Amino acid sequence: MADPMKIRATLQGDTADVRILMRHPMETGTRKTSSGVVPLHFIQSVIVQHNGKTVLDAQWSQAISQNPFLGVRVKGAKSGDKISVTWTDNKGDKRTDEVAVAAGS
Amino acid sequence: MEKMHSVCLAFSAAAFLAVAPPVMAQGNDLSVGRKMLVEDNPGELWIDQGKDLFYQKRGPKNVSLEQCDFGMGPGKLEGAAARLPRYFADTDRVEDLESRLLTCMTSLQGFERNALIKQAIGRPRTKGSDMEALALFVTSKSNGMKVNVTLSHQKEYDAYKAGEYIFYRRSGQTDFGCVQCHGEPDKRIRLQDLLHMTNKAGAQEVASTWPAYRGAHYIVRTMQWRLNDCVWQMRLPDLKYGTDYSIALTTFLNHRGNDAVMNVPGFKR
Amino acid sequence: MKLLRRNFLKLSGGASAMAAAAATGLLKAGSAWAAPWNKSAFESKALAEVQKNLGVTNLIDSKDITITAPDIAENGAIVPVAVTSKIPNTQSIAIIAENNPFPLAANFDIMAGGEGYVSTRIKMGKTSDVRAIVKADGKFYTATKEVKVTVGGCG
Amino acid sequence: MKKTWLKWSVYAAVGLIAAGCASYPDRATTQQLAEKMVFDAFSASPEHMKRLVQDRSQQICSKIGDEKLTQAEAAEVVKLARASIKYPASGKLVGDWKTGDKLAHNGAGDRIRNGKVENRKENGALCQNCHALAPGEINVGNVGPSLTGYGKQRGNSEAIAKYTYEKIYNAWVYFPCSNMPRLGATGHLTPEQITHMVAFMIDPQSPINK
Repeated sequence: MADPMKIRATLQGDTADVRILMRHPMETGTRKTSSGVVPLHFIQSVIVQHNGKTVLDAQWSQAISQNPFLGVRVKGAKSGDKISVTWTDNKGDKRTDEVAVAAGS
Repeated sequence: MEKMHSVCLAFSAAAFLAVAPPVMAQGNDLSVGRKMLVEDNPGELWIDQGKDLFYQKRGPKNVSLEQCDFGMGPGKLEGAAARLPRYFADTDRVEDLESRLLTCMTSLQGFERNALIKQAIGRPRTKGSDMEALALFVTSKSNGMKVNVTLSHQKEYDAYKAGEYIFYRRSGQTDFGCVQCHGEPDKRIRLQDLLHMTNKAGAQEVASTWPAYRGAHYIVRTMQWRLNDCVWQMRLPDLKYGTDYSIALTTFLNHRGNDAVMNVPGFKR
Repeated sequence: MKLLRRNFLKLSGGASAMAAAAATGLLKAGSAWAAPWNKSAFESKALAEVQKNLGVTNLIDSKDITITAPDIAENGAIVPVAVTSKIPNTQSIAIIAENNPFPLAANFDIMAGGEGYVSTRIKMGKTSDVRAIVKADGKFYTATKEVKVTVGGCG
Repeated sequence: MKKTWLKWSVYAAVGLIAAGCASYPDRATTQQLAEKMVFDAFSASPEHMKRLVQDRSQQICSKIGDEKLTQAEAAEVVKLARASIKYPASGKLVGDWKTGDKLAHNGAGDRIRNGKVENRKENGALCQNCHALAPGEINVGNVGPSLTGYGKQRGNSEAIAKYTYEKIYNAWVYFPCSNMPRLGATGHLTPEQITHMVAFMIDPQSPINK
């Protein structure tokens, strides 16, 4: 069971500044431990949606750091808009989390 | 909520920097990278992990940690970590955050102390230990508040002075005490900055940024781990978990770090 | 732990593992269809090959692309990289660590409503140019920034 | 009557200590308390526990805060340092700079984890941790002074070789209580290893003199 993401979406003017932290091992498939090589295991796809409409479709390799961070900006956003994020890894595990855009400061 | 708000403030400043003209992006050596990492700290993922552990009924006695007294009364977490270490009458001892968690996990929840200690320092690239997540959750409840380690009980004075003594005590084949690496400003071991702990600002950084996400281990680490790793480099033997030695050093440093604003998790390369 | 530190940067993947990975790339994500994972581009071992597999034809140097990253990375396992493209109609941003065994780290397709900006963290095995390739109105633009990678820790 | 009065005054005194009169302990009390903490804090074999025992010089050099070394103490440290120095059996103080270069960049050796000493053929010389070395080298510390151009500035005479050897073997001969570990005197490095360090420092071919 994948862990929840931590997503923050803050309004700056009419742009939502979206910052996403995910928990994932992002294994390169070469790391050796006492029990052998840890298999390749990484997030391949991240989709960011604004009120249900895809604004970013990302493809990743195993070179993205463990416990990944993604920062994006969404134009034409309002306070209370929904930002949802879905990642899918090479083993088919996936996770979706959603937040409302918070008013800027 | 309070924490979220202050974090959001920090974020808007950060966003400005990220789109600043290219001049900002050059001649930056290490600082730009450090700033970017601190702003979006994967260690935050551990706060909820610790929160779940804190409120779960666990251990042989099947109770949560809600009745644990961190010095402000049972269950009162706001600002409690910012005042640690302090004297606790029930154990008649000065305790830091981790030794206090050990106390509660044994006395309230019925865990076996040695078993807890064995697992207290998590393996890199895992979810880390329960202790690490709990320590971060409890400390996060002091975010935005000022470090305020007071000396009023005799044992607190004793711990402070013993910590100071240990800070300067040299031994072993490297002839190192703490002060050999942490007694001057702007020093580095290789590329890693060494905090100037005999200076107020340096002590404040120690007192306000642990537990921290340790980038090279991909997990959250606590002050006890930091001390363990220091004595390992100093070529001293294995430091036991939650001893008076660690508590004394932490009392010395945190008291000198008073008035720093708590901001955890920190980010350490 | 020593072992960990030394091995995790040797980015590679068995061909079969990569094939399995590619097969799942078409999975439906949320309510949206993710673009197929670009296996050939991610498996490319040199910049020219990456470009070919991304469909890059003519590459134009651009001052409208800003790469924000440290001059020196303390920890090659977590190198923060942000790319800002001021080029109108930016459609995609690729981040490439040229000296990595598999240089292409990520490719971001930006749809209408997304800004020409992405920020993430990548693993770098050694000192390298980090290159951004931006696709806008069907043309390809690029910029680079060198990031020096040192081994961290005290031995 | 008298008895009651006495009793009350004792209570009052105890109360004062408990409530109002807590204060910093004196030096001797602190030392006793802290030394006990040190020896209670580590789990180790008797052999490894010896690493916590201070020698005379370490005791003198553990000045707290702004306390200054007295002249007599400095003289004692220098005298002990002088007496500690052993020279290599061969009598040759300048070894191989290439071996020295490797050692200078080796920060490992003799660390203890879970009761086990790390398994290394030899200890590293730790130089890179604290000193700038070859020109342009980035991943170097600055706790100690830069060694870039060390031999270029001083030459490679026999006198310089001897000074350099002694400085590495036991820096406290020249700088009592400095931060520099007494690498030879504490047994961290062997005399032969130190000859390679000397070569690394003063050989014109060494990268630090380029």
